[in-house]
Amino acid sequence: MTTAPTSTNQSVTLPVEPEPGRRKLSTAKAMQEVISQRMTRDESVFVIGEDVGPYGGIFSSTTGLIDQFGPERVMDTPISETAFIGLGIGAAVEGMRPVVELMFADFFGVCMDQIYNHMAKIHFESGGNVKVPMVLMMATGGGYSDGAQHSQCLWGTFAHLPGMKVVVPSNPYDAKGLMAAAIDSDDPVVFMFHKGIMGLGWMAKNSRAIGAVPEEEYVVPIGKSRVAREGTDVTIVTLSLSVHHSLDVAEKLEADGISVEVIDLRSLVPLDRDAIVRSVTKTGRLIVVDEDYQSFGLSGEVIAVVAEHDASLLTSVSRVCVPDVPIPYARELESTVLPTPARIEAAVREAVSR
Amino acid sequence: MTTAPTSTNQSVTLPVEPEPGRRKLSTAKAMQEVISQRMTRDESVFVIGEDVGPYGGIFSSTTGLIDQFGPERVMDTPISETAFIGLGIGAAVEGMRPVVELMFADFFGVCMDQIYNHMAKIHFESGGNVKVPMVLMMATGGGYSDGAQHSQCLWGTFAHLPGMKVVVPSNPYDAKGLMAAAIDSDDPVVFMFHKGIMGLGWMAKNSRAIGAVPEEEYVVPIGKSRVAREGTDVTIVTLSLSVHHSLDVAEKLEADGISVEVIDLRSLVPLDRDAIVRSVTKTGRLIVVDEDYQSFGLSGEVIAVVAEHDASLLTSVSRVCVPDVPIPYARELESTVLPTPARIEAAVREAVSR
Amino acid sequence: MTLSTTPELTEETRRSLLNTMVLIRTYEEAIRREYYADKMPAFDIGAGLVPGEMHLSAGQEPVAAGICAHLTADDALTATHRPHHVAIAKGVALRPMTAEIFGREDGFGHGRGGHMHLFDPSNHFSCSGIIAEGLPPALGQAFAFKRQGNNRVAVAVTGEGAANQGAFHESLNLSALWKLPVIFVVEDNDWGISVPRSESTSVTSNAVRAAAYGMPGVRVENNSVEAVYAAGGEAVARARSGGGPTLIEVHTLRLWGHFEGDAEGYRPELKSVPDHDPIPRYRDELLQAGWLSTEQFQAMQDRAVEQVEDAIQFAKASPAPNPSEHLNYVFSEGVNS
Amino acid sequence: MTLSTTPELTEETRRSLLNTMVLIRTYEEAIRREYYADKMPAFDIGAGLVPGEMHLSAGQEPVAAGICAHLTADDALTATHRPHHVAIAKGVALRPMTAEIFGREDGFGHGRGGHMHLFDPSNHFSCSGIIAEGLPPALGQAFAFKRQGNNRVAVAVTGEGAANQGAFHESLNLSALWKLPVIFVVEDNDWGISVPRSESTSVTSNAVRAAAYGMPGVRVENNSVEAVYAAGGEAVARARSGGGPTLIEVHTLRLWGHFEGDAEGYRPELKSVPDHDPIPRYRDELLQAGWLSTEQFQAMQDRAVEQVEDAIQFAKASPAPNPSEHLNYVFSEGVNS
Ligand SMILES: Cc1ncc(C[n+]2csc(CCOP(=O)(O)OP(=O)(O)O)c2C)c(N)n1
Ligand SMILES: Cc1ncc(C[n+]2csc(CCOP(=O)(O)OP(=O)(O)O)c2C)c(N)n1
Ligand SMILES: [Mg+2]
Ligand SMILES: [Mg+2]
Repeated sequence: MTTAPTSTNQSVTLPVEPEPGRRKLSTAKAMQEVISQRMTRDESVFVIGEDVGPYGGIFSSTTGLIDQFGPERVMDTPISETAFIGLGIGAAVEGMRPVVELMFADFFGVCMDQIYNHMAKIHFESGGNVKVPMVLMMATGGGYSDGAQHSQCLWGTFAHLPGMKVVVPSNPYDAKGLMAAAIDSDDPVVFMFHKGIMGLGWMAKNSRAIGAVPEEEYVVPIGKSRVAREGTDVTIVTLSLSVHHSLDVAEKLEADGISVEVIDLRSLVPLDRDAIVRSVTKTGRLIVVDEDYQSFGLSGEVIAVVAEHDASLLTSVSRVCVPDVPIPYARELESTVLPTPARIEAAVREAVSR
Repeated sequence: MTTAPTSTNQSVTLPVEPEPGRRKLSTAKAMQEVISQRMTRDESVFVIGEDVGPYGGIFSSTTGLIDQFGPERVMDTPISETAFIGLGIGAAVEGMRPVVELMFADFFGVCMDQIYNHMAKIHFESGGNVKVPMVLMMATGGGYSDGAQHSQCLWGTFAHLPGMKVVVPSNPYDAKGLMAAAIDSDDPVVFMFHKGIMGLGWMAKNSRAIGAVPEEEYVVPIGKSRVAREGTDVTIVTLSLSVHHSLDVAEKLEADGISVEVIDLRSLVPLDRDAIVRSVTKTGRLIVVDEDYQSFGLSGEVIAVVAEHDASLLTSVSRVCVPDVPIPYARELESTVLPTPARIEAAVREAVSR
Repeated sequence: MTLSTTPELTEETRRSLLNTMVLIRTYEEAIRREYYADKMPAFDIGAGLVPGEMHLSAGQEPVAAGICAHLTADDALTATHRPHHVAIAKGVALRPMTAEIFGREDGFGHGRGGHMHLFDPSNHFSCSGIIAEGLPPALGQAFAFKRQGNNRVAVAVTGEGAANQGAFHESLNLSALWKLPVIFVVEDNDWGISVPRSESTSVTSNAVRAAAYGMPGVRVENNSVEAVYAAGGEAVARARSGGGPTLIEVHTLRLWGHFEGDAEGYRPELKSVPDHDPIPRYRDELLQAGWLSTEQFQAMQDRAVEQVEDAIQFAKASPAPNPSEHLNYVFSEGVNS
Repeated sequence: MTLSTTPELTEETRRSLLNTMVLIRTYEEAIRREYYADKMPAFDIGAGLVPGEMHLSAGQEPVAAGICAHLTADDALTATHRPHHVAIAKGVALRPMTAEIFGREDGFGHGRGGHMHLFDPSNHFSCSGIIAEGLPPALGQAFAFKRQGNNRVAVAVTGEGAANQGAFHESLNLSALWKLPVIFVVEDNDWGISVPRSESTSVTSNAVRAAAYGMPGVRVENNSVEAVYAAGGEAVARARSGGGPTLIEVHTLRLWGHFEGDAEGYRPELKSVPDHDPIPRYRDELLQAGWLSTEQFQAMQDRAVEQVEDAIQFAKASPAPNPSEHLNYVFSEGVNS
């Protein structure tokens, strides 16, 4: 518990969002790099999960770490998510800074009690006396026919339950800076990376999954969204892979004289409510694009935030989400339920036509 | 699977929402009665869970059933929620109609995979060829200092994930009729009863937790909300115990000339979107009262539903929910975070003052 | 290496076991071919006629053949992310199964399920991609059978990696306690993706874990189809006669990668793996003993190819699901949310 | 019934074990008194100075005393919904613990936690109300200790009902695999709420389940504090010296209801339960053997009452948490959502 910190973290403060520079990395490489940098600097950081060792993470989040830090600090676990996430919690309580991987967000159902009743509540129940500085990272999202149990986003599920920050980067730069902030955080952070933004060689990816990343360490503060593109006609509030789809659509529609602003939320908890309101105040039109299930989740919350501020900003509002149906396997069906560029484009055209 | 139904259900169709009559029951007794009636009529119905046998359910949902039907059809289970909920799924797949109790909704984290990846998805993944006619009932809610792990509502968590109906009765009449509909349903139904509406002798309760219930069987269709009280100035959209608090407030404010309409949702999935819009169209003011956590849940969804229909109906909108904090133990703190009558009243007064 | 053959087996049974294994292998090879056909040269998991993850079972045929030989279509079986071998051995029809793997309308799930979600109600066959979570539903099927008073059984198949999951423990305890007619089959192929058994499991045999539930446990070594057959026969007979559950662990072999596309950098002995292929081994044994002729084997193979290619043709000819029906099948009455 | 006393125990150790048990019982009786004080005549679970569920540990003192005698404040312990006895034996301060149970500002959690959520960082003590889910965090504490290269250990306490939960299995496997310095203590009080052990557990002793993980397992019969002490000493020594985890099951006794207010209609032998109370039994044994005088016992009791009543006074005098601070402590920096 808090009396026994083993952290050797020498950090003072890291630069906040420096210029990206010219070096390009995939999101996966950016994550590996920052975890490696933190592990170098802080003995209390370690990595556990299924296939995070020699395999390097099914989605390459940990490639190379075991070679650098050895099997004492990068450990493959049995398929026992409850046990090893709980192990992370206990180690964090004793002052370590675990980075624990849950391979797919879809697997939360076998270990959610440790996550939401323990990791997320111990700090509160202890009246602030016990901290759980832990990162729980996991892959999310579909689009490659992995079926109903391996394609879900589910960030709304985590964000609904209090006590954990929920971070969802969309690109390599943010992934590196947000992971640094997550490891530094004294609170538990759920770090959800979409497979489609990792820049994997074996999966179709958006070109923005590879981008400029500074070599030095820096942080992107958790809770601050980013204006991924400025625009004046419509605000798209979105996150993760859908940011890229939205930017693609925005670029395309520029030719038609439609100016789209794209807000990349970067985290659900904390939610940057001010930025949402600010943008919609400017454009007067809101579209929420979310690869999670539509109802009882992020999209409703974003709309409610604006409604509570000023409902007159919502004369044009719509959602492009997964329509409350499990993710189907067949490509023809899956692409119908996902928030594809085609659906986003249609929503924007519809919005500006009103 | 569907080829081997063992159901001996002789039902033709049950009456829909008959007159309540004069016989009064607690919600717990109404639930016991309808489960007993269905078990009598249909050999394929059985009850399993922790302490559902001689104890009769920690919140009296199954009292007396083991005496009537014996330990072959009413079975206590080990503390193995994943195993026994999965057992229910497999039995349902083979044509039985299990009523499975998860003692507290708060325990979903140890068994959510069976619930959301199996119970809720098998029908879809099988292209409609395999049905899972199962009821998963569970206690929800706080207000008696049971702390952060035993006081949660969590219906937003279930409702966000596709494939299960989510039913939340507020009173004995509805509990009986909705449970009949749930057992009859060919789809999985999550049946969430608030401890405070059960009419338990050992817990403070709202007087409406005991009410008129017909002795004969009937159904309350799943997916249809109820106007619990008509009014013209403000719409409160709510459910479960908060319906009673809202009605108490409405009665009180009548004296001040404030007319409050109270919509009892009765289910989250399906959500009666039309009724929400209809009422807000009439009153022009919306308050969502929800004992679940505020963000990324029911309250946002209700507001979004109205915004998508006509945002000009939302000039007065607010939420009375649990403010994204775990439920605290101390009474002084818990009553501050719960949607108490005092908070509801304040919200109504604020709404009509605008 | 010789197999421990079971003396009382008839030649016919032996050929039938081999035949099942050959059919499975033929199937997996064909799926593999189709899977890669339109993903090369740059492998893209989401591309091609068969997209998504693909977990094939080559090398594990003895488990499927040996266990399922004792089952009828009325018995239930739940499988894992690696389901084809047990599906085929259980008698699941190749055409709708293959159409589902191709994501077509004539598939078991009208393309909703895919390779990890095959549901054949007429065979009481199902599978799930979540580790060890296929076990609990098998308990419920067994429970229903027991209540029906017939002698049907349920088999739950899982990997050795999965035996460290909580659902495994809960399922074994509950089934033993309630004396449910279940057979738990653990396929120990030494690996859970890249994690060797020694780094996942604190004991060398999962059979010893049966004692923690007071149920019989047996470990079958050497990937021997006849030894699996023997152990399966005993366990199924026990379950049918009301004797409750049994745990069978089979030391088997994952001949290929965890999923297709797996470079297997973590498996140093990879090169020697094919030497342990159970099919040529068993074939040679039967040939040598005179229980099988080369002609018979050739006929088996021909028939397998015919069946498999027919199924693949069927799948390819089946239409894609209609995108406008993307909201179907969430609930039985059609409402969604 | 005689206890198997351990010859090498000093008189002092014996008295110290008894003393711990007496302190615990005194505490539980006082909490019970306070709990009911303002809930009668019509019992209302949410009313009174101590609201909510209340799981008391009377009868299970031998487990707490025998195990914790081997621990220091640097060792960790995770407890369950029934945490007071182990908290007290572990050395947790009564004042902030009691204030927390009363929901006061000076409680360990400033009133946020309550009786099932007591966190004492200086003693590395914690508890949780979710069955078996206290085990995994203990693994992490042990992991941290191991990494620190010291010889601290972690103890995870749980009930026999909890031993059927998946988290139990996963935790035992992982700790055995990684040779973590953990001691798993199963308190078998024959009941999980109203469900008798025979209806929850497929084996008669959880100690046999240790074999499923290749770890030593021992069952202590007869609720004997000295036998617990002996088993605990061995297990703690093993863990401290790098020998890995141990499973200890103690057959103990739930003297009262599952929670206060439990009418226990399901427990037919209820009337004979008090006859098995371990405290008078052990007291008489020590008196008879001349290891304890009546005066010494009286002094123990007096001191216990004094400590306990002091804690209760402290709790009652502590202010209620300030309702305006209801959003505090969600995150360390104060933001909530
Ligand atoms: C709960 C859960 N955790 C992790 C995974 C990811 N996963 C899929 S297969 C697999 C390995 C399974 O190993 P084993 O049980 O031995 O089966 P095998 O693949 O060897 O047949 C893992 C970890 C999953 N599907 N579900
Ligand atoms: C996951 C979960 N399921 C069910 C419960 C409800 N519950 C609380 S205590 C208890 C019985 C526990 O029995 P046991 O482990 O033997 O401990 P004991 O109460 O006898 O000390 C149950 C079922 C819970 N808290 N958590
Ligand atoms: Mg394996
Ligand atoms: Mg017990």
